[in-house]
Amino acid sequence: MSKRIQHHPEAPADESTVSWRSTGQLEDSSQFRSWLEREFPRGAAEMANQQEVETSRRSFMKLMGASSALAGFGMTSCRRPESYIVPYTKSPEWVIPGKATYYASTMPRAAGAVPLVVTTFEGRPTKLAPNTLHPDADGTDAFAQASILNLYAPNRSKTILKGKKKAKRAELDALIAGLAADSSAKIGFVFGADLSPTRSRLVGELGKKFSAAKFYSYEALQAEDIAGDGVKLVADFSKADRILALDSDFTSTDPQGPVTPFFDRRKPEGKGYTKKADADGMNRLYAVEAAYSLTGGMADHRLRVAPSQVETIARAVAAKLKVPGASAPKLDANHQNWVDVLAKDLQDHAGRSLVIAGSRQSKAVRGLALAINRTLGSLGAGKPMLALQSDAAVMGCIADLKADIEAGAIDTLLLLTPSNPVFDAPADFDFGGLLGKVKTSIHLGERTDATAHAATWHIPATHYLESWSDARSARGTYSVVQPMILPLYADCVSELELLLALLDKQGKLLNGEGPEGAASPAHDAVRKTFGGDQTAWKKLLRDGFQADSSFAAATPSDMGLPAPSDVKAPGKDSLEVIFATDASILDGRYIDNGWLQEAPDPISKITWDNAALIAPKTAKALGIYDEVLKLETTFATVGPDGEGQKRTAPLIKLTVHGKSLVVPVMISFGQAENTIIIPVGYGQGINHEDDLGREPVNESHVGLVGVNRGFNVYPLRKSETPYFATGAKVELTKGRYPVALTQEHHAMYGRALAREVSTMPDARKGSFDAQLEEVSKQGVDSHVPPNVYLYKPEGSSTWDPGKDGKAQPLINDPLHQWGMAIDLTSCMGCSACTIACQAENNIPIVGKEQVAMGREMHWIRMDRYYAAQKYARDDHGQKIKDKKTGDYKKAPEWVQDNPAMVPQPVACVQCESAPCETVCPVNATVHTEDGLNAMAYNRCIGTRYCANNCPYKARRFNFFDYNKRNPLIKHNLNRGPLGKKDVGGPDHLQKNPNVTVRMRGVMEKCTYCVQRLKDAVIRQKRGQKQEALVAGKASTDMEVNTDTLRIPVDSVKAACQEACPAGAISFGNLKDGKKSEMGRAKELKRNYDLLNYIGTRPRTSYLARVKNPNPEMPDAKFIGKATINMA
Amino acid sequence: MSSTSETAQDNVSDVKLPVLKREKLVLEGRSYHWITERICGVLENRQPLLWWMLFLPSALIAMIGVGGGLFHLVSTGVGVWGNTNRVMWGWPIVNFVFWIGIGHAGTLISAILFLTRQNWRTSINRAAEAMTIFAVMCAGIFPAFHVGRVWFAWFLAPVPNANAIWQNFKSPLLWDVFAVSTYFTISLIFWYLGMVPDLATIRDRCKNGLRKVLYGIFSLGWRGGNRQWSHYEMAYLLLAALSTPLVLSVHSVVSFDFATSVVPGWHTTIFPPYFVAGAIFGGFAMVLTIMIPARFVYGLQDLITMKHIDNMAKIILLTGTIVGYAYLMELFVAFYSGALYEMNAFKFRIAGPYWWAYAAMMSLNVLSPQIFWFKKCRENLWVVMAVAMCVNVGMWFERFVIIVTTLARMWLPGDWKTYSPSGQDQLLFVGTIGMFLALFMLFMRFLPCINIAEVKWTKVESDPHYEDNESHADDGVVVEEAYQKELHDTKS
Amino acid sequence: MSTTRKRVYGYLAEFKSASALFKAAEKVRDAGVKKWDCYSPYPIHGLDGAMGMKRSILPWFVFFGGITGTITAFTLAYTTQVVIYPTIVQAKPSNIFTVPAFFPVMFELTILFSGFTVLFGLLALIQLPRLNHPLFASRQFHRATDDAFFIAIEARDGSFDTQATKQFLEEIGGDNIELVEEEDQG
Amino acid sequence: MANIFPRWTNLLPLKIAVCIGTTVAGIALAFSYYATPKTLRVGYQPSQPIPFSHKIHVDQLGLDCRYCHSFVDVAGHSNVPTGNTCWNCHQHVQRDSPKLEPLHRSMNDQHPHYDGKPIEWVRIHKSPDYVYFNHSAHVNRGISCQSCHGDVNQMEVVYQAESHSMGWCLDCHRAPEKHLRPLEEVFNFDYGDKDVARYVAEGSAVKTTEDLGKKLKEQFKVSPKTSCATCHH
Repeated sequence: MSKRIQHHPEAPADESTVSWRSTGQLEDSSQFRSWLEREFPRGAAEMANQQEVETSRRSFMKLMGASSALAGFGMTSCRRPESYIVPYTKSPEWVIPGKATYYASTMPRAAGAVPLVVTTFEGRPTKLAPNTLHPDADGTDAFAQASILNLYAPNRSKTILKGKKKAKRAELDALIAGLAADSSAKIGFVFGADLSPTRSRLVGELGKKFSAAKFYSYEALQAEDIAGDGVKLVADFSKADRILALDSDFTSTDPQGPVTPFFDRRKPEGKGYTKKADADGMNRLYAVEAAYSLTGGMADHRLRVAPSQVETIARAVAAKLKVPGASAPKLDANHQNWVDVLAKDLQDHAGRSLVIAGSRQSKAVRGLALAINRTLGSLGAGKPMLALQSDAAVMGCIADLKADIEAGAIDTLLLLTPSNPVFDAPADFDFGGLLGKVKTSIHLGERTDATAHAATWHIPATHYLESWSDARSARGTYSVVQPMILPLYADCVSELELLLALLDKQGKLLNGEGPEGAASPAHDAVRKTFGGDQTAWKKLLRDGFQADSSFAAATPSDMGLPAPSDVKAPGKDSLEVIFATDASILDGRYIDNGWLQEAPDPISKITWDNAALIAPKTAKALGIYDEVLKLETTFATVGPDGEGQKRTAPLIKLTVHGKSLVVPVMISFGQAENTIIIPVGYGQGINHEDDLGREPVNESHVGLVGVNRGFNVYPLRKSETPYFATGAKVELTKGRYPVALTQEHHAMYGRALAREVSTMPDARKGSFDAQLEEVSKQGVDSHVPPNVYLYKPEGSSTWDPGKDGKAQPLINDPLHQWGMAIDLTSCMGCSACTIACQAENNIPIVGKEQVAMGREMHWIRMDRYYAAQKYARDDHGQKIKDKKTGDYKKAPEWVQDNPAMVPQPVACVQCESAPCETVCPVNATVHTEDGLNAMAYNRCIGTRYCANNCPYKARRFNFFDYNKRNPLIKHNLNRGPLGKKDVGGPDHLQKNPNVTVRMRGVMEKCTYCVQRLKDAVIRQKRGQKQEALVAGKASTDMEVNTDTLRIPVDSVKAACQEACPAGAISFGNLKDGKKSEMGRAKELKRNYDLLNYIGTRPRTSYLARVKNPNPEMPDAKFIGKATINMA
Repeated sequence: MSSTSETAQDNVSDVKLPVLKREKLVLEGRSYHWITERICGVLENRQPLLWWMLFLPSALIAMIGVGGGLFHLVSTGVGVWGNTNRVMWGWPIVNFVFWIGIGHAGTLISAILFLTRQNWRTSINRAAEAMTIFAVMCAGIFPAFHVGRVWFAWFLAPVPNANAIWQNFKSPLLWDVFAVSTYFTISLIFWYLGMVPDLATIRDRCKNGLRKVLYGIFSLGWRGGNRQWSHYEMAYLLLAALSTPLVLSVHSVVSFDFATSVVPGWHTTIFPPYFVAGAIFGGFAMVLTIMIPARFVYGLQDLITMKHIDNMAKIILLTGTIVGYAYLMELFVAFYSGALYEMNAFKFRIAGPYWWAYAAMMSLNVLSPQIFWFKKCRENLWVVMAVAMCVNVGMWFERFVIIVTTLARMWLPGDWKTYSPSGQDQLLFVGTIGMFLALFMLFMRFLPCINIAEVKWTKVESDPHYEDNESHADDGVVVEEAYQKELHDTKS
Repeated sequence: MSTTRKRVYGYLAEFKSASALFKAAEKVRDAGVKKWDCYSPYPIHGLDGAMGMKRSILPWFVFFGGITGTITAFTLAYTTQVVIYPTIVQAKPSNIFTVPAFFPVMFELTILFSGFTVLFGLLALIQLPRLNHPLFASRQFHRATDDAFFIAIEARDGSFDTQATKQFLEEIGGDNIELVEEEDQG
Repeated sequence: MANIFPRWTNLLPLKIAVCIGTTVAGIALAFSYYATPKTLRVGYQPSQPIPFSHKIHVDQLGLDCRYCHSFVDVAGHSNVPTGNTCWNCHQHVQRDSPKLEPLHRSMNDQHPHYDGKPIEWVRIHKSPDYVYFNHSAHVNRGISCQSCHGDVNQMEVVYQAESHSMGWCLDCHRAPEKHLRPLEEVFNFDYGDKDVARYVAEGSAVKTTEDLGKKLKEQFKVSPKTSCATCHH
């Protein structure tokens, strides 16, 4: 666990502790005021005036521990306006003004809860980090990082609605009391797919109390269980040497178990870079998929097939491995070859090889995968695939719900699922209509989405950071969800509170805080579920989880192999469509989350929208483009869709199952021919400002972030095959749709930027070791002379001699010299770092138009390159010249069409010899003594010269006042002072108080989370005094040495590093040398500096990506070659 | 010294040396008074309708474009322009370099031609200097308002402050601040000092009280005594001597903004001379663009003669060829460097997303002036005017190519993104053109557009020994005079 | 204007051309007159010699002005960059080796200071601005900025004599000889 | 022709130049004196809702700074005492003093005007939002409260004693020895040369606080930074 959370209070949360209490600025709404009053019944901070509540970064201080509010410009002093310091009246325990407190909590999720450490300032949660103590600790992906923004979302549901109209609390109380009183009520509950032991317990009690109660579980993108009731199949990647992913994006959108061990096994030097580089320790990933996923990008061998053909491949593998009952299908020679080699590799590593089927794949495929694992002996405890018995209550599915409603078995339906069934249930369920058949439907949710509108009642739900609950992580570890803050809005109710109200004799609904400051009833319920003594409970609250509480092993039921379903391969006139989980908004539930919307899709790089993706050749065949679009053009010309703000995508009319949808289409490389992939969840609400001028519809379902975003794909889905459709037709329409991409060019253009090597010997470059040796000499670096510095970085011995008479280094802090290494071997390009950075550093969102222009503010730009192998090579690795035509012989088409995907996160690399610094006329960006390229926002006048001179283009300019002017209102930014101001909104409560909120006209960029570094260094300095106190000596007798002042090795983490589920980022003090993970990483041969050629001497270096191909595979000699032949 | 003094020496030493044919700079043997009348007439007579037709719209455009544009910019943010995180400098800096380039011909004509005794400068130097001043004013708007927080632009001035922080003297941009402001100041002094005797001439012709007072104040009480002329001539010489390296330095420093960076396509040693040549090139084109119409409107054909135009056309040809050489040399250096980034930068310039800008630059700047190899073309004012316009546009494209195409395709393909200007960009540029024209119109209206005193001085009879040599009339002069007259007659 | 007295400023004589002026000037110089001047619409080269004037000392002023500029710039840059607040910028040291980076500013300030010295030095040497001058009261002097050449011999000159000077001017070829009087406001 | 300008105008340009020169110089001088934090901030002494006297509490009663500003050595922020800190004593001591009326309103629920609202102290020392100042980093390394806040122990009413401008910060960051003290003396407002002897061996050359500061600078390895990110991030 990181050092940052070492200051856990010993007993952070007593039942009635007030340490999560917080205040914040107030949004000028009555709900917010009432929250404030409840939070501070005998008022602590009184909010005086809105002016000071603007986004000033330390406004929290002004409001709390020593809060001040600008009370008008009273002339009591003619020198400056008077401002006030307003302390608490009664100081809450554990709150030290200006100091962060860290709590363990958990984010409940269907695929397993995410253990978290929450940073709070005066009780105001601002940042989430993974709880690394947790056995299922897995980093935090973009969704987890961004979920904190949901808490402060301006359009969060705040009031109880009855029939879409605001209702009084008393009416709701009466409704609940009525329900609770009638134990024969025909009542149905629809839960999400996440697991909560307390909820399971309450469900049992509810079943007892309400004899006619029925329980269902629903999430839009949910896999059916195949291994028996409550039996979960969880992968343990630490045990897997060979992995076959059958259309499974297990590293990001389709989690199948903690994924960090997978990435640890990707590193040839092992986790923490402790060993010598060795290919044997690496796992090998085979992926079979239609369109590129992040997992496919990580794969050593990737086979492009249409989704319907995945089953055929799986069956072929099963047959080859002699899985009982499996018969070999007919495959073309190429595929058969691929399968044969693969099967042999799996067989060779039997017991250590793992087959994973995507949860969106059919039962048949998943059954096949299970059978293969069983045959390989990979199933069971200590094996790569675990079967675990969860304690989830058995519940019905949505089809059962439909049947029950139609049978009249349900009068009252409680919709507690985080999904939005009216919007996202398969079209043939007609869930909206179904809901109309129920007398009373009660929706509990954080958003007033389609379901909230369709239900007779809507209750605003608390965020998980506001409520008591518990959850199970991927392998079932019991984890506690504790509130960091009272609900921001008085009417918010948590799921457990609602269930408890129904169980209450009087049906009394208690939410937020109990009477006289008692804890919420949900707390008592969780406490009861947990049992145990007070010590164990306190330990649970401190650690966030209970050790050794994971699920017991189970035996999955053997359902046998299903009969082969023979689906024909798709063709030009019958395309296959994949309805995919969206990397930004999941199933649509995050549509109102600005950070996620602005984070580019990791594959297509589109922001704020969804688009259909299609392979270049298919696109030509369908007449969408006149030619096959090239990955790389000779002159880097603008493509047919335009570039930047002029970029538009052609609109196609996609017809599936007799329904059609007009949707923009974009080229995606490495996609199977005749397939279309469309992310779901968009198009929830359209208003009159839509780019296409679509009819306004469901405007009120979404907020400013979510309105006019993308195209709704859900109506095309059918319940039988909710994730795929075959026989789709495409027609090109005349229209075009503006799309905002963060990256327009996808090839490296002969520049060895994101470098790759292969564990397999290369014909030209030699063995794995030889290739590693050559990493820093790839590309232009192979023949540049060494850099000669006119100015010696170590200074001059004549003019700056040290005591020893030798030249002193310019960057001269003897204690700390910060550095970072980014390992491309494990980086998959998921954008979690980008969002973690956004949360930590108060980075604003800028809206679609600004992103399209190229003004996004993300400090970490996730570049994603495709590298296609164009030419065939002979045994010496040389291109083969055709004697007749004089052209070089091309690689086979199936190799050319399946390029490698290499991500490369680029933020400021803190060049020691930084070109940006010298050009700043006002000294606003200079180097610090500890090796950071500092950026003084308040000195910056905005000449933007630094950004021009930055080779990495890592600098971002505040072209507008993005923090104060809402960029999402059309044209608002251009209206300047006349535009709508966006200050004092609840989202500003999320701001990190230790980072300046930048105004317009200044440059900003990554500084390695300098606020964290300073905090760590200052905290370390305090130790001096503590030592003196402990020793009982006079401070003047104490010796202060390097160890006193240097922070412990690897004790401070940058936000991006902390979040990274892949452990791709290591950061630390170069002075720690090999003791630090970063120091070890920098020692590796595959460590190289990006654009070393310019001589900037960056502090962030990259570790080349190592691919581990199977030499017997037909494409093996094209793997890991993204940059190796560049010169 | 004028040609006549040379012939005088020939006469004295009694050696017959071949005498270069020199044309008279003032045709038709116009008298001193005629010169005074004609030049002062420009500002004393009622302005022709054309003046109003040019001035009013220009002033309006300037007010909307510069006034309105800047108001919106400052109140709202630099985002109203098209600049992006990829192309941080777009049109504004293109326009800045464009205008500052134009601002070079004035001082160059004045200073360098003065030092090299090119007496033909006298009839164009005043207008060219005015052009310099106005162009630098237009240019200054861009970098000044280009900064994100213009209200903190004073951070650029090295004044002691409570923050105890200073500027970065290693920044080319700071050099630029010093260079451009020095250039503006010195050009203003040069222009004004040169105008003092002429202002006195106008003062002495004024009837109207207020005009007389104003011209009286600005002419500082100039009397034209030789004890003044003597110091004045020395001062003018000194200023010319100071301005010459200054002129070369300013555009060199502007080019340092690019050349000292690490950007491929910018980081080249050829930039300073290439920029200076380009500036002279563009500057002369702008002088021609303005003087050719002015000469017709105000009947100054005898003062701004075909000889002047011919000379300027030749300079355009020369500098255009130098610039063309620089373009080709850039390509060669990029190719010869073997550096991928460098080669790609130029490859993408030529045929990449902005190939049209490169094509425009090449054809307008390099090819179009080649027509001046032909004397016929140098003599045809329509052709000269057309080429001058081409060069004006071409030089704008040159800056566009250097700045925009480079930034849109820099080091990492992942950040490549093209740029397009916003309406505000275009408005402000048009506004500065309006401002430039409006200021120039005001200059024509209120200030002597030709250096009266110096033009008088170029007349052969202005030489104190003229009468001594009357017997030795220079044949060449006569022949040329006849030729010029013939030429003039056929044209008009 | 009752209090106004008239005082003689001197004689103003017109000459028909630059050559005539030049020759006349030589004669005036040879006559040993000290307080006099030639007026012409443009600078006449060689007239300095004809009038017996020395070369202008303005260049010396400018030299020292320029040196001041150089020193100012160097001091400003060096003290702020090296002495007061050295910063680490692109791994460049802050010491004497930084000085090449100061050259552009040193050059510009040299020129700027020189330019100001030229302007103010010139004004000092020719004693302008002086808006009122007795010669402006002359009825013909306004032509001096147009097309006429004058010599004025001042009354302050020791050799001045109302008759003799006028005669002398006539002898050397002056026309339109005029006695210029200055209004002496008491 | 006649002179259009009267004779007195001949000296006018000179006079104008002198006037303008003097005015500009005067404005510059005035600006550089008055428009600086040294003048604008130092001496700011607003009246507080309760006329709290540091002189009485610190100088006469001998309260430690940390009794009220309890987190100053723990957190970046130096907290102002909460209402109950005052009330701890003043519910017993001087309970009926009319000066304590605001405290009663805030803390005493028996009081007729009790409203439970916090006392609004007028802020005196304010650093801009973009400045990150950490109290604990200073007091734990031997910089006294006194160095930045002046002789608070002598203040009946607190005022700003130092300019708190960036230049002022830098002065100390460049030469910390003038302010460095043994950690035991950080909260001692009477610290002076007389105290030095306690911390050095007898006969040592270290006599003054500055000598001791120099010694401590070496010993504590104090090397304050002057690069931007030290205070601005």
